[in-house]
Amino acid sequence: MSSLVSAPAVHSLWTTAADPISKINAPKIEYGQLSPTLIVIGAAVLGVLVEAFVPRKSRYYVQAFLAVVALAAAFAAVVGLAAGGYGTTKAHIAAMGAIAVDGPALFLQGTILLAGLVSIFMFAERRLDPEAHGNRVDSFAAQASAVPGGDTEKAAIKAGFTTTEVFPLALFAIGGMLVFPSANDLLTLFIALEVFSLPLYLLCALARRKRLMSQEAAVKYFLLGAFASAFTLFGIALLYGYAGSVSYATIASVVDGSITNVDPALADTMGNDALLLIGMALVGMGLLFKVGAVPFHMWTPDVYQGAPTPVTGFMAAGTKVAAFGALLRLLYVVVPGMRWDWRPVMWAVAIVTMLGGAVVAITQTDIKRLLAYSSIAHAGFILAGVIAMTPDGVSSVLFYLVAYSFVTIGAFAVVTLVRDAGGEATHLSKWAGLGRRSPLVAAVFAVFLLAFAGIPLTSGFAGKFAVFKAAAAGGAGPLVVVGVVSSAVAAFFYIRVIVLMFFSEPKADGPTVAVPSPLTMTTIAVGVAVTVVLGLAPQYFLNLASQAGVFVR
Amino acid sequence: MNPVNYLYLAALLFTIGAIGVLIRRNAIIVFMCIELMLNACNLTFVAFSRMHGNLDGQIIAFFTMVVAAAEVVVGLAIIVSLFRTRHSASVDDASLMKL
Amino acid sequence: MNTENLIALLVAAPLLGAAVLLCGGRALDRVGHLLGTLLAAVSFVIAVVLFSDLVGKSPHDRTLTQHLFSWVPVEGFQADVSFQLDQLSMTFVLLITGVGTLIHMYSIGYMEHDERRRRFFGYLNLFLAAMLLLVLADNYLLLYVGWEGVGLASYLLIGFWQHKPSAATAAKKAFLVNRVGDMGLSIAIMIMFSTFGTFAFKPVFDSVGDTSQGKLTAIGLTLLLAACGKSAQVPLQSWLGDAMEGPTPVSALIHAATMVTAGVYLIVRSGVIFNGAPDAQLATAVVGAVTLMFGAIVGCAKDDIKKALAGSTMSQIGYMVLAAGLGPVGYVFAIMHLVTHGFFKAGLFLGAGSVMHGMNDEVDMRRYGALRKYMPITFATFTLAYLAIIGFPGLSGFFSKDKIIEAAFAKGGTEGWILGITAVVGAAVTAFYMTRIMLMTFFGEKRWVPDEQGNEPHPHEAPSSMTIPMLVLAVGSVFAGGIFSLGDRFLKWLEPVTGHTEGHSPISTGAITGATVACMLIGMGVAWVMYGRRDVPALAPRGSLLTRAARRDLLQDDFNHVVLVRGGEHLTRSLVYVDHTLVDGVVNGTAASVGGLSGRLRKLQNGYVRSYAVSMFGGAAVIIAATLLMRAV
Amino acid sequence: MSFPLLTATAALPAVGAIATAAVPAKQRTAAKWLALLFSLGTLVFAAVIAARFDPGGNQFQLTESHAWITDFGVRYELGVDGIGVALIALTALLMPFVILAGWHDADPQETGSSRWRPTQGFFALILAVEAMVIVSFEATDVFVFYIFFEAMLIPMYFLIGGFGDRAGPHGEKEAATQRSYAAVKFLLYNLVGGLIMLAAVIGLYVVAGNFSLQEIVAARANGSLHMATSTERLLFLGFFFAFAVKAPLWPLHTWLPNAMGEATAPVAVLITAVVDKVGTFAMLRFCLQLFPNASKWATPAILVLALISIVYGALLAVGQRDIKRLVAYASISHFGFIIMGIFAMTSQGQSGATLYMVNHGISTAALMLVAGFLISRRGSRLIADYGGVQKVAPVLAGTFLIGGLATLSLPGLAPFVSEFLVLVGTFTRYPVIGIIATIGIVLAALYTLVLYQRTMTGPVKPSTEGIADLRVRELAVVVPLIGVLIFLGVYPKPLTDMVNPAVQHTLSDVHKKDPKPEVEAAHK
Repeated sequence: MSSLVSAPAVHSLWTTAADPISKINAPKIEYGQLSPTLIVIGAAVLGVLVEAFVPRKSRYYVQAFLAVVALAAAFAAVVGLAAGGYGTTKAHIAAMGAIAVDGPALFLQGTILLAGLVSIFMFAERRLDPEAHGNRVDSFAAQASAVPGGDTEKAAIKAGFTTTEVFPLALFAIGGMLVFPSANDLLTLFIALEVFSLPLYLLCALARRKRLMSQEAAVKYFLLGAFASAFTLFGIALLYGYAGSVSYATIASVVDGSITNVDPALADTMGNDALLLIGMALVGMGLLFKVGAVPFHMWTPDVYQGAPTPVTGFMAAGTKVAAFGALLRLLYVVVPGMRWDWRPVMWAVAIVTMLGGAVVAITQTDIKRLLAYSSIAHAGFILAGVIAMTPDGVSSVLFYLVAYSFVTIGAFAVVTLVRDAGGEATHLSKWAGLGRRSPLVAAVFAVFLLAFAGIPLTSGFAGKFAVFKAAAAGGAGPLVVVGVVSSAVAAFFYIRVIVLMFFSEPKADGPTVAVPSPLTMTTIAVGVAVTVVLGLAPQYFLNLASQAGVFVR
Repeated sequence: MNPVNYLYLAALLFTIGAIGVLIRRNAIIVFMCIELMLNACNLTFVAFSRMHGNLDGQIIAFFTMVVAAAEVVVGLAIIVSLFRTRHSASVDDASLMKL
Repeated sequence: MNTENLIALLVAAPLLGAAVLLCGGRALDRVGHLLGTLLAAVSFVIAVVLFSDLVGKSPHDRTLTQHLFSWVPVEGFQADVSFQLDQLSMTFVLLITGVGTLIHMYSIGYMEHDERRRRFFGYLNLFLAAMLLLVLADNYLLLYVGWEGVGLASYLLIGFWQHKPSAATAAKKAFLVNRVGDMGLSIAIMIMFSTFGTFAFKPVFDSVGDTSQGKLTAIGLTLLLAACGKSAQVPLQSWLGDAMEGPTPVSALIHAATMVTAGVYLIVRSGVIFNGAPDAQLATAVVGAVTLMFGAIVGCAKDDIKKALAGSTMSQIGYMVLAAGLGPVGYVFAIMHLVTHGFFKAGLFLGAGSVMHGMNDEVDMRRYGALRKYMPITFATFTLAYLAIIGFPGLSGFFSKDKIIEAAFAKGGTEGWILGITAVVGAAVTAFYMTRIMLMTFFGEKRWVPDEQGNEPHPHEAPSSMTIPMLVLAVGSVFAGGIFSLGDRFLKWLEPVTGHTEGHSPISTGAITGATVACMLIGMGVAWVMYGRRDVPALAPRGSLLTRAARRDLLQDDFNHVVLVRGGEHLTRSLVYVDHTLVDGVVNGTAASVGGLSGRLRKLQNGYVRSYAVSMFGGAAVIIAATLLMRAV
Repeated sequence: MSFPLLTATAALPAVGAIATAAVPAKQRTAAKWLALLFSLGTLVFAAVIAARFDPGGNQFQLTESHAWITDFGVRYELGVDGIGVALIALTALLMPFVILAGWHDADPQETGSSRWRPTQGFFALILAVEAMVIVSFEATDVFVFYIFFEAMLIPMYFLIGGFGDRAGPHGEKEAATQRSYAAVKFLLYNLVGGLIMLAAVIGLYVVAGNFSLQEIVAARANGSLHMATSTERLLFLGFFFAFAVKAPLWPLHTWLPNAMGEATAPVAVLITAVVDKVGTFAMLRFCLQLFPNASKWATPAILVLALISIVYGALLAVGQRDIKRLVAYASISHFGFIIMGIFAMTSQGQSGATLYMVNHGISTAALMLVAGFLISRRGSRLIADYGGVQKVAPVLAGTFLIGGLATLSLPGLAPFVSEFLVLVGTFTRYPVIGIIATIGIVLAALYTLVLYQRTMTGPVKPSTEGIADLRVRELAVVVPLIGVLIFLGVYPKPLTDMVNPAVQHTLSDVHKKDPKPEVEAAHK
């Protein structure tokens, strides 16, 4: 019976509904501070229009140009905001409490935009595949809808079709990623999650070669992603039930008990810790899925392997940055009050992630899967920094994300270069003796591998040192030891690849190294540059990160 | 009647959906199970919204529907293209990549 | 100019020679040997100059010192390169340079046909330098340098004919056995440093009084070990016999006259320490006694003339060590016997060398015989040296050995009797095996046969460059003893350094001398009966058990081989195995197991979406449960 | 601010490495000469350092200090004490000879694609290693040291795995697998050591808040920085483990024989004579000074391990069939001596250990390089394949013998001084250990002389008949080394005078005094 529901509450429903329209006051949106996101999304929409109206011949150029300009502009906007002090002093919550504009948000947005930019270069690369019927082709299917090997596809290829939709899709994804770490209420969080996930599902399915694997990757990613987001949503629902609101601030204040005037009628839901705990666990799980932490990691290897390599690189970098950003905000803003509940769990997750990723990677035979597992291991290392629960921890994670994302994109960019008749030669055995055949490429890849392994003088070491330092200072000493051990294990398989490239005799039918256009070259060059600079002189970026280390409440 | 019961129902639906995802082979059905889970979430939102006496929950439910719709678009596109190439929508057939 | 500064030159001259000859290259092949001999002679002349200078001084400040430079200064540890020339060193210096020069001369002829003669002389000079360093050092560490230096030289010279595996092995063996001795010396130095904070002779000897007898005994015993190594005393004697692989001049100089006596020098030099450690002294005496019998017995059984002489060297040094072990009573006589022995043993070896020279390097005495007709000078000198060594009254050996035997009895008590009687019996055996050598080599009728190449040896007298040294040494072996004991000259000369106390033997010296001479005559007689009257079989008879044991150095080598060599081989082999399987295996094992784990975990990634979903679902469940539990507990 | 001499000394070879790597594929000889030139230049700089260094002055001199990574509390701090100078000198001295000895080691026998430039790579890597080693000898900031201590592994790894004696016992293919096994083993051992050290380094930061050796030592001295006993011990172990792997100390030694066996002789020299010294050096500089109490706590165990290394290494050397592996095990034995000397905590022991590092470097270089020349002639590492070499190549045999005699530390040659100092230094505090260690002397003689006898003496084997004697280039490598050995054996005073003050500093940091002799000798 409805008697259980208090009368005023019921009445309130009526009143709210019954209020006259005149009383609605227009929401106040700080467009300037949201400009990065708006620019990217806007460009994406434009891109869709371009697909509709621009002739097929020139679409590629228009789209690529549009995307690059949009990302560059957005990045400029981020820099402008940061320079305007929105990262530090003027940090506040915009868009009616939906989106936070603060240090971490801007820092991560900047990172995502740069990573996106260099990835877009890979998307636009058209020199690697041999020309089909006299027109250059990129790494995406001529016509995604066509059956692989079918006549329609042949026709499409003959006609020189290309899936230029990838650019707007990428832009949408980036748009979502930009919102994700700056979302300041759970609804925005969820929307952003979907906005950057859905395009990625599609992008995964668009490989030109090995389309079966590509589609399989897409299906797996999609189903598991949807599954995960369902959990997330349920978690959000429970948190809403717990706090009566989805805004971070409110939930936080309920968590640390600063809101006490609870309607007695709602006593059984409002402030019910069971709801809080379960809700947090579910939301957290959704984010851990995105960062690829054990045991929610199993999509990673398959998707990384099946997706078109440029997409893999983009996704590996972008998703991790965005997801860790969101995770940080959630843990530092919403539930710092209950760290004693989630910290042990996160410890466990971090440990199994580090060890699991490193150990399983040892026996991998496909370079893309290898990198996938290494990304899992790295997720573990970053988690160690997240757990620190200190400003130092935040900044170390931010720094690590920058270092990691550029190394990853660079590594995958190199993977796109090593090709044989069947497209990219991703099987490790094919990489034997690469160092003999083309020392430069092998050397560059070796640099990336060493960075992954965290050898000093590379960005990888600086990052690893930063997070471990933060973890140790935050009282997670044992975690550091585990991290060190798993780094040792991880080192083994990075070294294995180097051995393969340099010390084993080249195979007769080995792959050739394609000479890329300046686009991919730029991507790789940026990767190397960031790796070396962050390795030799990380101070400037550490400063940046530590200035950006404070979340706005 | 006590809105808490709606929560129990929602939880039940959610679990059914999840179980369905785990046991069903056909990609479409798996996908439908996921939709079921989303709807369970909606129900939860609405129930809580009712209990808290504010509208956030109901509005969120609308958002969820939109997202679900978008998901359907993307999902079906992918599943269909997979079906076209394999002539089967069984998620177990799609296991080229493993180990 | 003051003569101290000459001391360094003593060492420098031969060292320069060594450097020039070894680095000089083929250019010097023609003059090398002359240069080497010249430099040896130079340092002899310097020695004489210094000697005359010392004699000029009053007995108690006959000590010259020369400080060259600070060698290894580390806080308390101050090792200097500085020399000290006192009567004891002087005696040695004269012996070394004198005999050394003679043997250089001898080698000119002996090594004439060896294309590597230059290098040979280089090594000889190196040896002289090291040996002089040994006796001139004013601290134990520098002495150690000379000590190992002579070891190196002896290694190089024993293995001079490296193409002969036997030679190479012998050289290695000599070095290794000596290294065991060196362990003793270095430990002794360590104890000294930790006890006295120094290891220079004077301060150590001055502060001996303030330390415990235990420490002194320890030092004494370790020094004894060192001496055993260098001087081929039981149990480290095994290398000397094999060392005869080296060219004969080497055997004469290094393994008879000088290097092998370094042990005696060490003991006498450290007399002060030994005086404070009666147990160490007794040990020394016992070692000496045992060795003198051991060597003598071995000497009786060998048919190889050089090995027989090597055995005799061992036993003679046994006498010296015995004497040194008797303390102040014996030090002087130890040195005196050392010097006389230097003369006659060198003479004997050079004689042997000259014989081999004439006999196509045949060493088996059973292939000799009747050589007195063919090489008269050698015969003459050899005979004189022979008489000297067996202690024929009036010749060098008689005086020195007799004194030692008296001193042995003088030790008193049972020990005195045992040692004394051993010494006397030793004299008899000495007489026996030396006579044996004489008879087998120079008497009877000729037994030599063509060698493998079928060329008949034509025994002939050696060239004058070889005979002259032999003559000189012969003179020495005849008169040295007499001159030394005339008015106890030698005693008075050394006493300030070594100190001396007159021994009082339970029986009259006359009786002892009589007994000794009698034993000697018996020994000669027996030898005459066995080898003089009957003719010697060209092939060695099987012989008694003792004989056969003695031929094999009383099974000492067999013992070494079985226990040390075989045992060592097994040890190393098993260790190599352990290193590979255990130490390495652990690591590789861990790596392998991680790999295996990886392989198994990998299977979880089975490619089925639904199982991935299960892991997510399970994960979520676990996490929720965990979180709730966290709150519960 | 004066001329940054230390940085320059380290930078020169680094620049050289880049320059050498940049030389076009065809100009091999140019690359070689360039590398040689740069190494000689570095030698000059090192000489200047030695000249400018004043033994009487403060502990660290020629210091440089610049902010680097303030967030990590890291300053780019360089400075040398006597020990550092000695080791820098050693490194700079050996490099030209290493390069000269490796002159033809990296000539590609297959003229592959024009982009594959092994020769340039080889010499560039050697110079890179030199640069990093020098920095780690100069660093007074733990983090800076750690970075180069680790980074050093990479070029070393390529040197070991990428270049080797072409003809292994079972042909090129087998040799290649052996090589990469050795390289990986080397890298993993040292990487694991390094990572464990990383944990300790982070721990140190958490405890101390910065990485400056001097500041931490000072802070500990004036009590402003307190370390819990357990913490200090853990950190000490973390550091020591890495150094013990590098040194290497039993039972962490098994990578060394593989590495030295498979690498070319010059690279083997690089490993044992230079790179491994960083380990022992770091024990002396960091373990002892940062964690004095823990060092004292661990001393007994470490001494026992060192003792085992000494005897064990020597025995295994005796058992080897492969010349290079033999030298490797000999080195293990010698590292045992060094570590023993360091932890004996006496001036003799530690000065001896430092001298030992230098002397062992030179003597091993001499022995190993000659061995390398021999191997390059016959193409086999097996002792059994040789015999009677001294007959056909007397000079080679002679130099080999001298190298061997140095290895068994014959008085008059440099190693004797250091070995004896270590023994005495150990004996004065731990008599029993000192005495047992002397067994090492005998065993050293055993393996050296057995090696010499089997390879050089005896009748000439048919397989060795063709062997030519040393060429001019090879003489130019060996003769100077032997000269240094003899000089330092006769007159080590300059070296000891430089090292002693540094050792005194270390000892005072550890609060240890030499045990007094029980009898004050008369002359004092």
